[in-house]
Amino acid sequence: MSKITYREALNQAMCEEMRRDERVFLMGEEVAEYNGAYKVSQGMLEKFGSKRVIDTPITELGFAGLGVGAAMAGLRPIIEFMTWNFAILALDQIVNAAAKMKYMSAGQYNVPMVFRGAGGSAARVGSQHSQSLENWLANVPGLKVVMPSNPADAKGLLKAAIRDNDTVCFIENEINYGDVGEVPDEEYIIPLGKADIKRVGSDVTIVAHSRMTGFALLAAEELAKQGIEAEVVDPRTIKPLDENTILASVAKTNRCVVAEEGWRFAGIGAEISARIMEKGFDNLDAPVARVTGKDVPMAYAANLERMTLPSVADIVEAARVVCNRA
Amino acid sequence: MSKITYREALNQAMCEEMRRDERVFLMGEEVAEYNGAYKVSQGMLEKFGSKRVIDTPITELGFAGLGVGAAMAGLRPIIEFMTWNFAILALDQIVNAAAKMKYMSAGQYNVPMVFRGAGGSAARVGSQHSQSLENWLANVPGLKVVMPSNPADAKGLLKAAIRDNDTVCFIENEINYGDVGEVPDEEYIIPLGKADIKRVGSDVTIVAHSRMTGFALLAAEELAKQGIEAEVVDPRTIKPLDENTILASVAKTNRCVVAEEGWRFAGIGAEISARIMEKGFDNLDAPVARVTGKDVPMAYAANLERMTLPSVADIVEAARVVCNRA
Amino acid sequence: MSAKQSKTAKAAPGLSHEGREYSAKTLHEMHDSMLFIRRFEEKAGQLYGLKKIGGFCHLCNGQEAVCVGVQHAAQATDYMMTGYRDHGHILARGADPTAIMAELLGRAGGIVKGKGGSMHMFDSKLNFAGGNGIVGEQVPIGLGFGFASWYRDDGRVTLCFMGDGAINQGAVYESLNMASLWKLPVVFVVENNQYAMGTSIGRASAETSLFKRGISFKVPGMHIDGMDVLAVEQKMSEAIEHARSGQGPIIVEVMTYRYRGHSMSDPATYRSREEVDEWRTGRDPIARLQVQMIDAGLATEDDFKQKDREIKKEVGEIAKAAEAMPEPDGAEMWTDVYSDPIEGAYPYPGKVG
Amino acid sequence: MSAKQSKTAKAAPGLSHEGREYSAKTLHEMHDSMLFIRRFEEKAGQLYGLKKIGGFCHLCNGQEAVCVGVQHAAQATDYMMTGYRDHGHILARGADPTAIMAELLGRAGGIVKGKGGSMHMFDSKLNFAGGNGIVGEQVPIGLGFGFASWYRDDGRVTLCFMGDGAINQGAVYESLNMASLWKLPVVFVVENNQYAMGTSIGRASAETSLFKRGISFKVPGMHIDGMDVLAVEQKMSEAIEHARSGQGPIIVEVMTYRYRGHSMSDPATYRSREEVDEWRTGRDPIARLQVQMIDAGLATEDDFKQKDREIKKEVGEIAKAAEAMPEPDGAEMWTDVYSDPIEGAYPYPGKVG
Ligand SMILES: Cc1ncc(C[n+]2csc(CCOP(=O)(O)OP(=O)(O)O)c2C)c(N)n1
Ligand SMILES: Cc1ncc(C[n+]2csc(CCOP(=O)(O)OP(=O)(O)O)c2C)c(N)n1
Ligand SMILES: [Mg+2]
Ligand SMILES: [Mg+2]
Repeated sequence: MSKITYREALNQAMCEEMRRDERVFLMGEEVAEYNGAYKVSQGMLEKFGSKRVIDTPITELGFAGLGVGAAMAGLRPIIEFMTWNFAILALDQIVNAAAKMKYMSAGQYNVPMVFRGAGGSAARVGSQHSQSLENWLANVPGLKVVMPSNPADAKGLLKAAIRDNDTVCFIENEINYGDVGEVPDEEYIIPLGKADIKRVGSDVTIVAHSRMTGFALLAAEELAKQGIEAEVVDPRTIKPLDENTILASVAKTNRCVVAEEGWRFAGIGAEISARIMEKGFDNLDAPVARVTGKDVPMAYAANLERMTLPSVADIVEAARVVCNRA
Repeated sequence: MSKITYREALNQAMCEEMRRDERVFLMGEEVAEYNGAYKVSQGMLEKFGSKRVIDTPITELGFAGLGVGAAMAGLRPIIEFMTWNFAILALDQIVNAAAKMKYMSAGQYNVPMVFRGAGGSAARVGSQHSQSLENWLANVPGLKVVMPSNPADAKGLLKAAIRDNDTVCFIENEINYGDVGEVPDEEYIIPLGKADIKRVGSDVTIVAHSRMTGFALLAAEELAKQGIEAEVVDPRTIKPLDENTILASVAKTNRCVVAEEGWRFAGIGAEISARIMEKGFDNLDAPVARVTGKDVPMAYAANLERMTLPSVADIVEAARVVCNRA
Repeated sequence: MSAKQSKTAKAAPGLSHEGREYSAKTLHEMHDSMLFIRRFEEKAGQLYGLKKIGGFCHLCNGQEAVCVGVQHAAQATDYMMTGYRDHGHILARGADPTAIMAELLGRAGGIVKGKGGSMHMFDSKLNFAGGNGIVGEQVPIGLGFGFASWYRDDGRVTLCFMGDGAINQGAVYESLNMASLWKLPVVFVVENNQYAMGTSIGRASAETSLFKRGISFKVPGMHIDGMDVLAVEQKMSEAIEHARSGQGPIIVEVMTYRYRGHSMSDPATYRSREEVDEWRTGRDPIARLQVQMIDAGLATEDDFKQKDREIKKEVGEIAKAAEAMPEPDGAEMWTDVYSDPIEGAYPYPGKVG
Repeated sequence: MSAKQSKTAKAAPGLSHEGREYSAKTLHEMHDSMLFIRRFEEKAGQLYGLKKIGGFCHLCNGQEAVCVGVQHAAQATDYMMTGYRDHGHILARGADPTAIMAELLGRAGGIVKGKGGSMHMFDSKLNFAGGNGIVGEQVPIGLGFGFASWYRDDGRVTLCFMGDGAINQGAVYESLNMASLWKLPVVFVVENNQYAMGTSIGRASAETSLFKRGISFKVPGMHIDGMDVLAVEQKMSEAIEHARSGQGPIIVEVMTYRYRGHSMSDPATYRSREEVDEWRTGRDPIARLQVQMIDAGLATEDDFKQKDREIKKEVGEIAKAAEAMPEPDGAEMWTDVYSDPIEGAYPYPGKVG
C-alpha cells in the first residue's frame, strides 16, 4: 500500500493502461503541455509523447465527437473535459452518438471510450461551473456512469472503465483531487457495477456517492456519538446501479437516506428512493429521505455556497428524522 | 367551444399572443416559409411577416442563444426546435444561460422566453429522434417545463408560457399534433403549475403526462371493465410540479402508477415516486409503480418500437399489480 | 448483383474525360450503380406509399453521381459516413441491397437488424460508418476516423459527407479547425443540393459557395459538378490524394439536386417546376453518362433499355425477398445496448427494471 | 470616482492621432480609466492572495487599452458582453467599482449581490450583459442582443467580446453566419492575448489571423494594435459605424497580452520571461499613452505619479469599503431563481422540497 492522492491515483490508472494498450490515448484541453488544468495528467506528455497526449482547441462538441469516431475506428480514447460543466456542449455526441451507436448499428460498431473530468461544484466557482450531470447521463441506456469517492476506488475504477468496451462517463470531483488515501501497490481493477460498503452499521443506511461519501462518513461518526449506527453505501457506479447491495443494507437497517450534491428533481436520490419503494417497500420503517443540493443555481458568496450544498449536518439531520430521533 | 387539433391550438395560442404583444416573435427551422415541419406555424409568416416569423439555418445552439440574448434585451422569443431531440445541441444555452441568468445577474436580467417543439418518440424515427428530455430540464432550477396532453391544454398553457416571465420549456408531442379536441372560443389561460384530474376514480391514481395521459385514460377504461376505478392525474406542468393534486389523489386511492414515455432511470416517475414516498408514505397501500420506456435506445422496426414504448396494457397491468389484482 | 457490380461490362476501349481514361468496364459499373440506386430509391418510395416503410425516408434521386463518383475514387479501406440520406452511399459502397431494403422494411435481415431504419445504415465490413439522424453529427465522428488513421498511420482517408444545411452547424467548424491544425486525412464532401428541407441555400447561408467555408481555417476547397459522375470521380481522386498525401483536409463542394421532396412527406412546393425540370431532365447524371457512352460506342440505347429492365426486375425481386423476411425477434430489443453488460446491476440487462 | 471618470481632466488642446483629434479631457479619461483598472486588478490579485477572494479570478492586466478603447468608441446605449475576464470591461463601462470589488469579495453590496463573483458581473443599467463562465457562451447571446436591435430598429450596436481560445467554439460560426445573413449590428471583438490558458494560439488555431475567421461567412475583419488605446478607439469607431450603418457584423481582432497567468492559480510557465517583458515593458498601453501625453505637453511625469498615488489610494479605500460590507443575507439564496414563482408547486419557492 502507498499513500497517494486521488489525482495521482487517476494519473497512475491512465499511465498503466496506456502502457498496456497502445490504442489508448488522452485528449482534452490543457492535458498535455500544461499537465492538466487540475494536474491529473501530470507528466503524461513526457511519458507518452504528443501523439498520445493531445491538447485540443476549446471545442468540446468537436473533440468529444472525435473520440466517438476514433473509438468506432478501433482506438480507446480517454476524452477529458476540463470539467463536466463544459460537457453540456458535447452532450449530443455523448448521448446521440456514443450511447446509441452500438444499438443503431446492431452491434457493428461499439464505442469503447472514457469521457472523464471533474463534476459537481468545486469551490466558489459560481453557477455555470457547479453542476452535477450524473442523473442525466445515468438516464441514458448505453452509457455507464462511474463516480469514485477515494483514491483507491479512483484508480481501480478508472482502469476498469478504460478496459470496458462501452462508453463510460467517469465523473471525478475537484475537491477530492488532493485527498490522500491508501492504494494497493500491485495492479488491481475494481469491477464496474459494484457498490462498496464504506462503513457497516445497523440503524440506518446512507447511500452517498462521490464527494458525498466522505460527508456521509463524517455524518456517521456524528450519528454514532448520538447512538445511531449508520451503514454507508457508496454505489461507485451510478449506472448500472448495484441495487442489491443497497437493498440488502436497507433490509437490514429498515431506514435510508440518500445524499447527493446535485439538484433534487429527478436526481439520483429520486431514482434510489423510487427503487427502494419498488423493491424494498416492506422493509422500510420510514420513508427514504433525500439530502440534495438546494433547488437554486450555485452562488459565489461563501455563505450562500455553503447553504446551497448539502452538508454533513444535513445528512445527520435526515438520518435522525428517518430514525424518528429528530 | 370549437373542435380543433392540438396543432391548431398551438398555432392559435402563438397568433393570439403575437397579436397582443409585439415583442413576441417565432424563430426556428422551417417555421416561416415551410409553415413548420409539423405545420404548427401554418400561416404565421403570412400573418406576421418575415420580421416576426423567422427561418433559421440548422444551428440549434446558435439560435437558442440568440433567443436568450433577445429575451435579455427585452423581447419575448418563441424558439422552436423542430424536435426536442435536436435541443440537446442547444442545452448549454438553455441550462447555463437561460436558466441561470437571472440568478447570476441577481435579477438584473431575466430570460422570458419559450423553447418549444415536439418531444418524445414520434413513430418509427429511430433512436436519435426518439428521446424524452423532460426529466433533464425539470432537474434544472430556473426552468419551467410544460407538457400539454390535449388541444385545450395546449392552447391555454402555451399562452401562459408566452406570458410567463421565466424560461419555459414547452414540450409537445408529435403523435398528438393531429388530435382533435374541444377548445373554448373565448380567450383563456391555463396557469402553469396546476395539474388536472382527467378522470375521477377511487381505486388507484395514474399520473401521466403528454401522450401518456391518453394512454392512461384508455387504461382507465379497461380497468373500469375489470372493476377498478382509476383516477387519472395529468400534471401538465412538470416543473414546478403540482404535487398537492397528486398527493391528494393518492391519499384518496392509496395506490399509484406513474407512466412516462422516457427512460426509467432518474425519470419523472422516479421523482414522483420519491416524492410520494416523502409526503404520502403513510397513505400508500402498495409501492408506487412506474411504467416507462424500456431501458434501450429506440429501434426502427415496428414490433421493437411497440415493445420499447410503454403501452396501455402496461399501465393496466401496473395498476392491477398495485391493486393486488395481478 | 449489388449496385456496384455490373453484369454487362464489356471489353470495349472506354473513353477519355479531361485527360483521364475510363475503361468500358468502369463506365458500365458506374452507370449500372447509378441506375440501380435510382430504381432502388423509386421502389423504396413506392413501398413507403404502401406504408410498408415507416418513419422518415430520404431518397437521393438525382444525387447518384455523387455517391457513385466518390465511391469509385475511394479505396475500399477508406472510411465513409454521412447523414440520414444514406441509401445511395451504402449501396454504392457495395452493401447487400436486400439487407438495405430489409432495413427499410424493418426486418430481421436488415443491414442493422431492423434497428436503424432508413437513417441509420451501417456496414462496418465495408468501412461504412453510418447513417446519422442528427444533422452534422457525422462530421466530428468523421474527424475521429481521420484521427485514428493519423494515429495508426494506416494510409486511409475518411470521406465525410454532409449537406448544404448541415454545413452551418458549429461542430463542422470545430472539426475543420482540428483537421487542419493536425493535418488529418479527411475529405469533407458537401452535397450541395441547394435545399435543406424547404430552405434554399441563400436563405440559410451567408456564404453560398460552400467550398469556401474552410478558408477561415486554411482548409482548401474544390467545386465539382455533381451531375457528372466522371467529374466527381476525377476531382474526388485529386481531393482524396491530397488528403492521403498528408497535406491535410479538403472541402469538396459537389453541386447536385434532389429530384424528390426532402423526405417522403414533403411535397416540395418551395421549388418551381422549371427549376426541378432543369436539373431532372437537363442535367440528369444517368442520362448524361448514357449519352457519353453511346457517343463513344460503348453501348446502344437499347442496351441501356435492356439494362434498365434487368435492374428493375432485380430490384423488384430484392423487395420481394426483403418483404418475405420476418420482423426482428422481440428479444433483439435488448441486445446491442452494452458490449459488457453487468449482470446483477440495475437496470438489468434485458429487463425493464 | 469610477474608472471612467477623471478628476484631473484638463482643458489643454489634446493631440491628434492618425488624423483623429483627442481632447486633453478624453485622453486623461482614457489614461485614468486604464490606470484605475490596472490598480484595481492588482488589488484584486492581492486580496485573492489573502484568500479574501475565492474561486476563479481572471485579471486583465495588460489588456486595459482594449476595454477602455472600445468603451470610448461605443455609445452608452450600445450593448456589451464578454467572458469571465470581465472586470476591466465593466469598470471601463462605468460601473461602481466598490460594487465590483464587493462582488469579488462575495458581499451583499456586490454588483450582483455576491451571487456571480469574478466571472459573472452584470450592470443592466449600463447595458453590460455579463460576465459568462462557459467559453464562447456570450457569442450567441450577443447575436441575440443584435437581433433585438434589428427587430426594434433602435440604432444600437452590440459589442460582443471573446478570446483567442473562445473563437474556436462552434457556436461562434453559427453566430457569424446568422449575423451576416441578417446583417445584424454586432461587432465581434476578439481579444487576442495569444493564449487560452496554457495553449498558445498556434497550437489551437489553424488560422491564427483571427480577423480572417469571418471570411467563410462574408464577415469582414479588422486588425488592431490592442496596446494602443488610441488605435483601439479609432478603429473600433469605424467598426461600430460599420455595424450601426446596417452593413452587418464585423470581426475586430485586437492584439493584446495578459501580463498575469490565466487565473490566479496559473504560474504561466508556458511563456518565456523575454516574451512577457517584450509586451509588459516594451508595449504597455498605459506607459505608451503617458509618453504621448507628455510629448504633447498635456501632463508631466509627476502629474502621472501623483495620479497613480491618488488612484492607488482610491482603490485601497474601495477595497476597505467593500470588505466592510456584510455577506449576503442567507435568504438571498432563494431569490432571483424565478420571476414568476408558482406558489404551492414543488419544489416550493424558497425551500428544498
Ligand atoms: C440537429 C438537427 N436539426 C434539425 C434536424 C431536422 N432536419 C433533418 S434533415 C434537415 C435538413 C438538412 O439539409 P441538408 O444538410 O442540406 O441535407 P439534405 O437533406 O439536403 O440531404 C433538417 C433540418 C435534424 N435531423 N437534426
Ligand atoms: C466551454 C468551456 N470550456 C473550457 C473552459 C475552461 N476555460 C476557461 S478559460 C479558458 C481559456 C480561454 O481562453 P481565451 O478565449 O483565449 O480567453 P482569455 O482567457 O485569454 O481571456 C478555458 C479553456 C470553460 N470555462 N468553458
Ligand atoms: Mg441539402
Ligand atoms: Mg486568450
